[in-house]
Amino acid sequence: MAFAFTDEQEQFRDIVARFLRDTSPTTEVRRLMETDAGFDVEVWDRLNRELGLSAVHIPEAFGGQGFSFVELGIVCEELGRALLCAPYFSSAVLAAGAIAHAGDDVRRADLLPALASGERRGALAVTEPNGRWDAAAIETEATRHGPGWRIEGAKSFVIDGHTADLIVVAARLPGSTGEHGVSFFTVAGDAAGLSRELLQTVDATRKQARLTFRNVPAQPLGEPGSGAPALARLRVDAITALASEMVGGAQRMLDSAVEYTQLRMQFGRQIGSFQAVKHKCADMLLDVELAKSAAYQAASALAEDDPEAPALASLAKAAASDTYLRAAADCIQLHGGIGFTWDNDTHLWFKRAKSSEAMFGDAAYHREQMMRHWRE
Amino acid sequence: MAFAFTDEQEQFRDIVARFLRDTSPTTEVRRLMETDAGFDVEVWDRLNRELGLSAVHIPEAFGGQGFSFVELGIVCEELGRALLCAPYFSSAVLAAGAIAHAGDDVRRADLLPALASGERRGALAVTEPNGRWDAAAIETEATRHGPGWRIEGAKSFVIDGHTADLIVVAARLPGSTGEHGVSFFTVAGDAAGLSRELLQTVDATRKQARLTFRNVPAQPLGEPGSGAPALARLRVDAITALASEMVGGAQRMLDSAVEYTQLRMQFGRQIGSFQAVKHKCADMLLDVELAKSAAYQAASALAEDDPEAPALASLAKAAASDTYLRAAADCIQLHGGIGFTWDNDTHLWFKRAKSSEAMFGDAAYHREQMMRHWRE
Amino acid sequence: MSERDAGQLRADARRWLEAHWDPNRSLVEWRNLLADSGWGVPHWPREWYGLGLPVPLSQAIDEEFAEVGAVGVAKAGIRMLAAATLLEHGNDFLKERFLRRILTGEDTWCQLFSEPGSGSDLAGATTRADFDGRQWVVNGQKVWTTSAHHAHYGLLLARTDWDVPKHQGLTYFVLDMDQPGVEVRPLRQMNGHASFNQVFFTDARIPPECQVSETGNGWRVAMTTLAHERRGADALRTHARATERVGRIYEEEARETATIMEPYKWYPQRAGRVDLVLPRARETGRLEDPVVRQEVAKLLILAKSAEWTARRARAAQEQGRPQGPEGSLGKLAASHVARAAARVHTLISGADAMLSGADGPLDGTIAEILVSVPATSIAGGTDEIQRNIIAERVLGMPKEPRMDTGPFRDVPRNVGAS
Amino acid sequence: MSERDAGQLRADARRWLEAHWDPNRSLVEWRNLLADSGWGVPHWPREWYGLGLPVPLSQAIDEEFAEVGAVGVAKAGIRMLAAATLLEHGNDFLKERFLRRILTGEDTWCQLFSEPGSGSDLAGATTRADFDGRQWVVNGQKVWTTSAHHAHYGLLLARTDWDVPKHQGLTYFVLDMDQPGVEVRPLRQMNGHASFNQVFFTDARIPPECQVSETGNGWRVAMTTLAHERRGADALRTHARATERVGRIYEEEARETATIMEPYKWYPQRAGRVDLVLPRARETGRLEDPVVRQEVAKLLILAKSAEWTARRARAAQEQGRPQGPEGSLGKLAASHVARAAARVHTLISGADAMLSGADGPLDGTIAEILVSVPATSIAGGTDEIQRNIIAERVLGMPKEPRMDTGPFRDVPRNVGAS
Repeated sequence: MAFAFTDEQEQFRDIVARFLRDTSPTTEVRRLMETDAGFDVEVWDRLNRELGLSAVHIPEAFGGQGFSFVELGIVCEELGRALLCAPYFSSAVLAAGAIAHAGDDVRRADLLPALASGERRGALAVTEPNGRWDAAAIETEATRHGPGWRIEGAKSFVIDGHTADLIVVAARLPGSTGEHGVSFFTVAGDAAGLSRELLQTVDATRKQARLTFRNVPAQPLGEPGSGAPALARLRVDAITALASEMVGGAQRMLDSAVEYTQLRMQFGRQIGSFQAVKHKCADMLLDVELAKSAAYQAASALAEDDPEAPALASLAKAAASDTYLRAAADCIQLHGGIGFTWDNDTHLWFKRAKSSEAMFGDAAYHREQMMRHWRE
Repeated sequence: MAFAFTDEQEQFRDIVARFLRDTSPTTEVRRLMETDAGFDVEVWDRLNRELGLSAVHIPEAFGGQGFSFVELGIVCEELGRALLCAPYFSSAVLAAGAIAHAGDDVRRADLLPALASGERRGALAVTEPNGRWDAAAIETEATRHGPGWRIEGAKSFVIDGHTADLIVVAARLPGSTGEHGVSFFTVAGDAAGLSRELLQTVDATRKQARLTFRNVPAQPLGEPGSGAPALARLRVDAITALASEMVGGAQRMLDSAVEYTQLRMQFGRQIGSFQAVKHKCADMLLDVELAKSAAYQAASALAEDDPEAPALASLAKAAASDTYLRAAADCIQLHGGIGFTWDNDTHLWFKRAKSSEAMFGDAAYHREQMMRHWRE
Repeated sequence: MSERDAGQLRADARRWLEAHWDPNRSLVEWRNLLADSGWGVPHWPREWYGLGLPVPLSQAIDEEFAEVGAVGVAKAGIRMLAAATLLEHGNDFLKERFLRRILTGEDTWCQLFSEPGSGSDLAGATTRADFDGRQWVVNGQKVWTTSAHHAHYGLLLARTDWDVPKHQGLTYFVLDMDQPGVEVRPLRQMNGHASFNQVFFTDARIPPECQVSETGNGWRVAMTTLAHERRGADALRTHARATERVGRIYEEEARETATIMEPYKWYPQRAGRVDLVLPRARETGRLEDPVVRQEVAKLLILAKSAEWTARRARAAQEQGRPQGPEGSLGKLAASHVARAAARVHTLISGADAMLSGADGPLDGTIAEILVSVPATSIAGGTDEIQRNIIAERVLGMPKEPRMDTGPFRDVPRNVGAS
Repeated sequence: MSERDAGQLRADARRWLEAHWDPNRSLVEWRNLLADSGWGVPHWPREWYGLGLPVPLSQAIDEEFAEVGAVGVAKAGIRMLAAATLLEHGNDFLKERFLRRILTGEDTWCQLFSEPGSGSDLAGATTRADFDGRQWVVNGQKVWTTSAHHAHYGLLLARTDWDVPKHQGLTYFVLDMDQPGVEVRPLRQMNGHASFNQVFFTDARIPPECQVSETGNGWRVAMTTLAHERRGADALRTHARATERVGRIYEEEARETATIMEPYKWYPQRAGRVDLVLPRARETGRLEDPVVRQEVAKLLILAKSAEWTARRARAAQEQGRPQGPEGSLGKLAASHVARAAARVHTLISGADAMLSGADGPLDGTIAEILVSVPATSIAGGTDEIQRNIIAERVLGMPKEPRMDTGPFRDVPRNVGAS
């Protein structure tokens, strides 16, 4: 598959990029990261009303625009470049993805339109304090309770979990182990028995919460206990979208380094004229282009339901993890002392890079995942 | 332990270095590497008669000079720097070491003096075609035969095995497995039933042979079947001495790169004035100094019977493996096209580096060994 | 040109091939037919053996040739760089004299640019050409010359003026290799192969009519040759296949190809043979080791990403987009891939990595990889030069202050380097 | 001086301490005693609060002090750089006015060298000092100034001549920080700490007698200050201990130390906290993963080799050998160690690496490591500058052509950088 964006896709990218230049300058990022909610309601509304970004990849039947994962990847890449503070990843990618993969058409029709319009915001609660992201690690239990269900347990690392209207929870049936007995349930953000606390995170531009469920009423998504395949597919979506976001951030670090080193003078020269600086930037460019290619390949594999998609997604996440952090660290280095100050913007991306590196499994984890696919 | 060489040791190093400058110019290295024997008998005699290098670390009681492993390390480092083609490593380090560690005083007194004087040359045959270097991997068998013993099996990677007068063989008692039942035996180089063939090696400056034993008469070194501890200790000697040799070679690569880049002009400047070149050399220097420190630490730990010696030896071998290859590759790179030609000397060290990297276990293997010591 | 014309053209080509193609003709006879008819190089001008067609259409014709298995004109080696350069910069005399025998493959060419003293710095050439009133007299030395030992002609860049800045004092010539003043010696590499030559000139002669550029304007012409070098490499690849059919002409072509490809037989090893990594890791059982899996994975991520990046660049070009940075990154990526592959092959091979030739893994192929890979980051421009190019041309970063802008006579340079 | 004299000296010191040392004196009272007696800085000249002893002997005296737990003169912070500089370059007026209160700790000092526009390039300072006929008038900005917010005096490097090459137009002053023309603002770092300050000068005043160097000769004096910076750092370390005994003087000293050490409290995290790696890998169980073991091993090999290399350098010096390259490599090695440590801490922590503060591993210490490590390769000279120094001074490689040798006025520089 020789990947190239269509002209329409490139135009779409430009529209998204322009919107973000207007709505997400770093002054805004800095303002919002100091708030608990961590996003601006008005910008969120515009992003959905004007561009319909939350709907981009959702089937038209459920209020979406019915584009492919390639378009979703474009959105994530631009969001990562601009570091927009908004619940897009948590709601449009994770929550909507879980509902699309796990729910039947009734639940989809019931839940997706509101997420597609951005009118409601969803969050995904899979990972628990153990930090793992696989079905076997889930201990939270879902038990029958008359006609409905109740959730009992603790979730952590829930992106925007403290502000979401709707929580999609992965839980297991009592007595089940491993992949068996795990499936998704939906819980109202303000449900009785649900307590949500904001976590202190390295990356203040993306909020995470710890959720505690005490006998919380929930509705099943799909057949209770048989959601492992949906979770597996959702993981592929998640790391592919994250990889796209990460290469967008890495590109921003490269652009920033190239720009600054041509402004900065030392020893009577632009520091960008020193070979050590030029070669570091050249290496960054190679690094970033390779990681981008991997992210694009993974996104188009998903768009085409390529069976290689899980391997390619892990490949893309591993590449993006190493590349983004290196690019951010190099960008700080090329800024010199100023790059280590709070007032310089570089650390905002550095912290996103560091946090994204560990999110949904680090590079070593995904290299191993990839090799499991290609072992034989 | 804050390691520093004494003035006597520094003087000793100078003497060895001067001898090698005279006797092992690269013209000689190139001449000898094309021969099957791979060394010059006369230089070997002088190295022993004039400097007594084979005797350096052998106890005085057995015809040696009774110095410590630190002095042996100095010799190996200088040999590695000069790339001397001689059976020093095989005879003075490996064979003599095996006899010293495995033999009783009678066998020591019987065998060591001739190796110490260089009059006879020994070789060590432990590794078999499987390439492993641990007791459990040994399949060659030693069986009683009247008053004596007989060896049956195949050894490979035997350094200078095709020219040695005396072969020290590791073999196991019939029916034994793992570490148990393994010990050393000595075999005459010209023994009946022993066939020796020279192997084609990446590094032509150090010859290796495949040895096949068909019912070959042998004399035991120490109690037959209980040589595992001696083998374990010998491995520590071997990798420590090899690490010393490797850092010597790495230093030579750095010196060569620094020298050439100041002679070579491109774009109207010495290429050594380009930051890319300077920084690569600075990184090489750091790399080499760190690896040297590790090698010195390991050698002095052995000299002091420090229980940490095995861990430090593995650390030093791992450091030297990465550093030597990197230094040799960088030296080729800094020479540009000329560095890839046969007539340029750099490849002689590059091939030694590549071969040493794989010898007695690579960097990953020794990092794991090191961590086994430090795990708890 | 429209679809219809393309269809028409394919039809004409098919008709012509039906009429003339015969695998039992001699290679030269057939190629002379191609030259006369214009079907051999349809994108060349009508007056010079072509049909003046746009390149895309000429590809359609190549497909028709492939369809019936018809052999094309001689494409491989330096000869196509010579042809492209002469077509663009040569006068009619030069075109008349050389182009046809380039197409028939009767003449082999070599490129005489690099010198011992000027590798990265091509424009620093010190091989001199002096006009003695009747002809040019050449003295000096070139190096890294592929096929020089059997080449009939050489594309020579020589210094004709020492009192102007270095780029302005060079002149571009065609040199007859078959003369007493030219000595060719093989240049052996660290991997034992001798795929290149050194070429020594001692009062070698060039008649005035074999001067290609105006005096002092050789650098511009050399740029044309270098620009075509990449495409040349591609031609080489496509040329490599299509050699297993029967007929006299195929045998002759196979012999020609074998000669041309000979110097390149270690190039796959130079690139690291990533294709061998997984099979080797499986056969040796090393793939069971999670640490080995990590290293294999790092290599595959690098190699696949590099491949995708190259495809992305091509795809974008095919869509008529301005070439992005991806293009110029390929060579630098290849160095990383090759180095990483050598590392992983060593890790997988264990002690066997010490063995070469018949004793070595895969009959010495692994050893050849290990001692060939260092060339990747040097040949055709070192990684350092590539990084300069990427930083300056792709990222638009400022150039370094230059020390070599004055008259070449005064520029510090290597004395008797080799 | 012989063993005997050393013994005699130790005896004298002990006798003097028996007579005068009393933990219930005030810190300043005691230190004035030390200054009057010369026992506080015995290696200083007799006429300036010392005994004119060679450094080794003064160390013997330090040991006697440690023996009885006697507090020494104020050593930590920039003040010792000030003292060393004034002793070497100051006139008697300056020594008379400042040295005693440096020793007693009554005055705190800061160093006003770095500027927003000149970080790597210290000599490119653009803070100006102009003589108005009566005093020097200072305008401009300094940055990365530790303790400026509570310093009484600053060591100032300012440009007094713009028409000569940059190193020749600087003058070295002592500046009174307590005046309207000096504004100090904290400078917050990406890890949230604010250990440095920015210092703004608006017509700040310096009386002529506070000029330390001759006009235009400030760079030479600054070199002295910088040369003492390493030793200063050592003093800091040794000073850190010896603060857990009872008595008024210890409490006062503890308070003094706390103030001085405050800006440095994140420095251990900046260095990567290699000490935490093995314990963390064990507690989390990650040490069971062979891939994690490889990464931990790589880090430990690097860290231990760097430590041994530093020891080797010191040992060689103690043997009176010329300092080898090992010394200058320490800082570059520290950058590699810190980066590798951050990588391994991330690998070990898994998802927890995303959490900070009370929610983060080790109560936020791991997070602080991850966001502090980037400073290691920048602070006190970037890795790039270190590599230049190593290549030029240790390996003796040629310098790059310089663009800033002309009159400073004409040297391209940052305009209004900050």
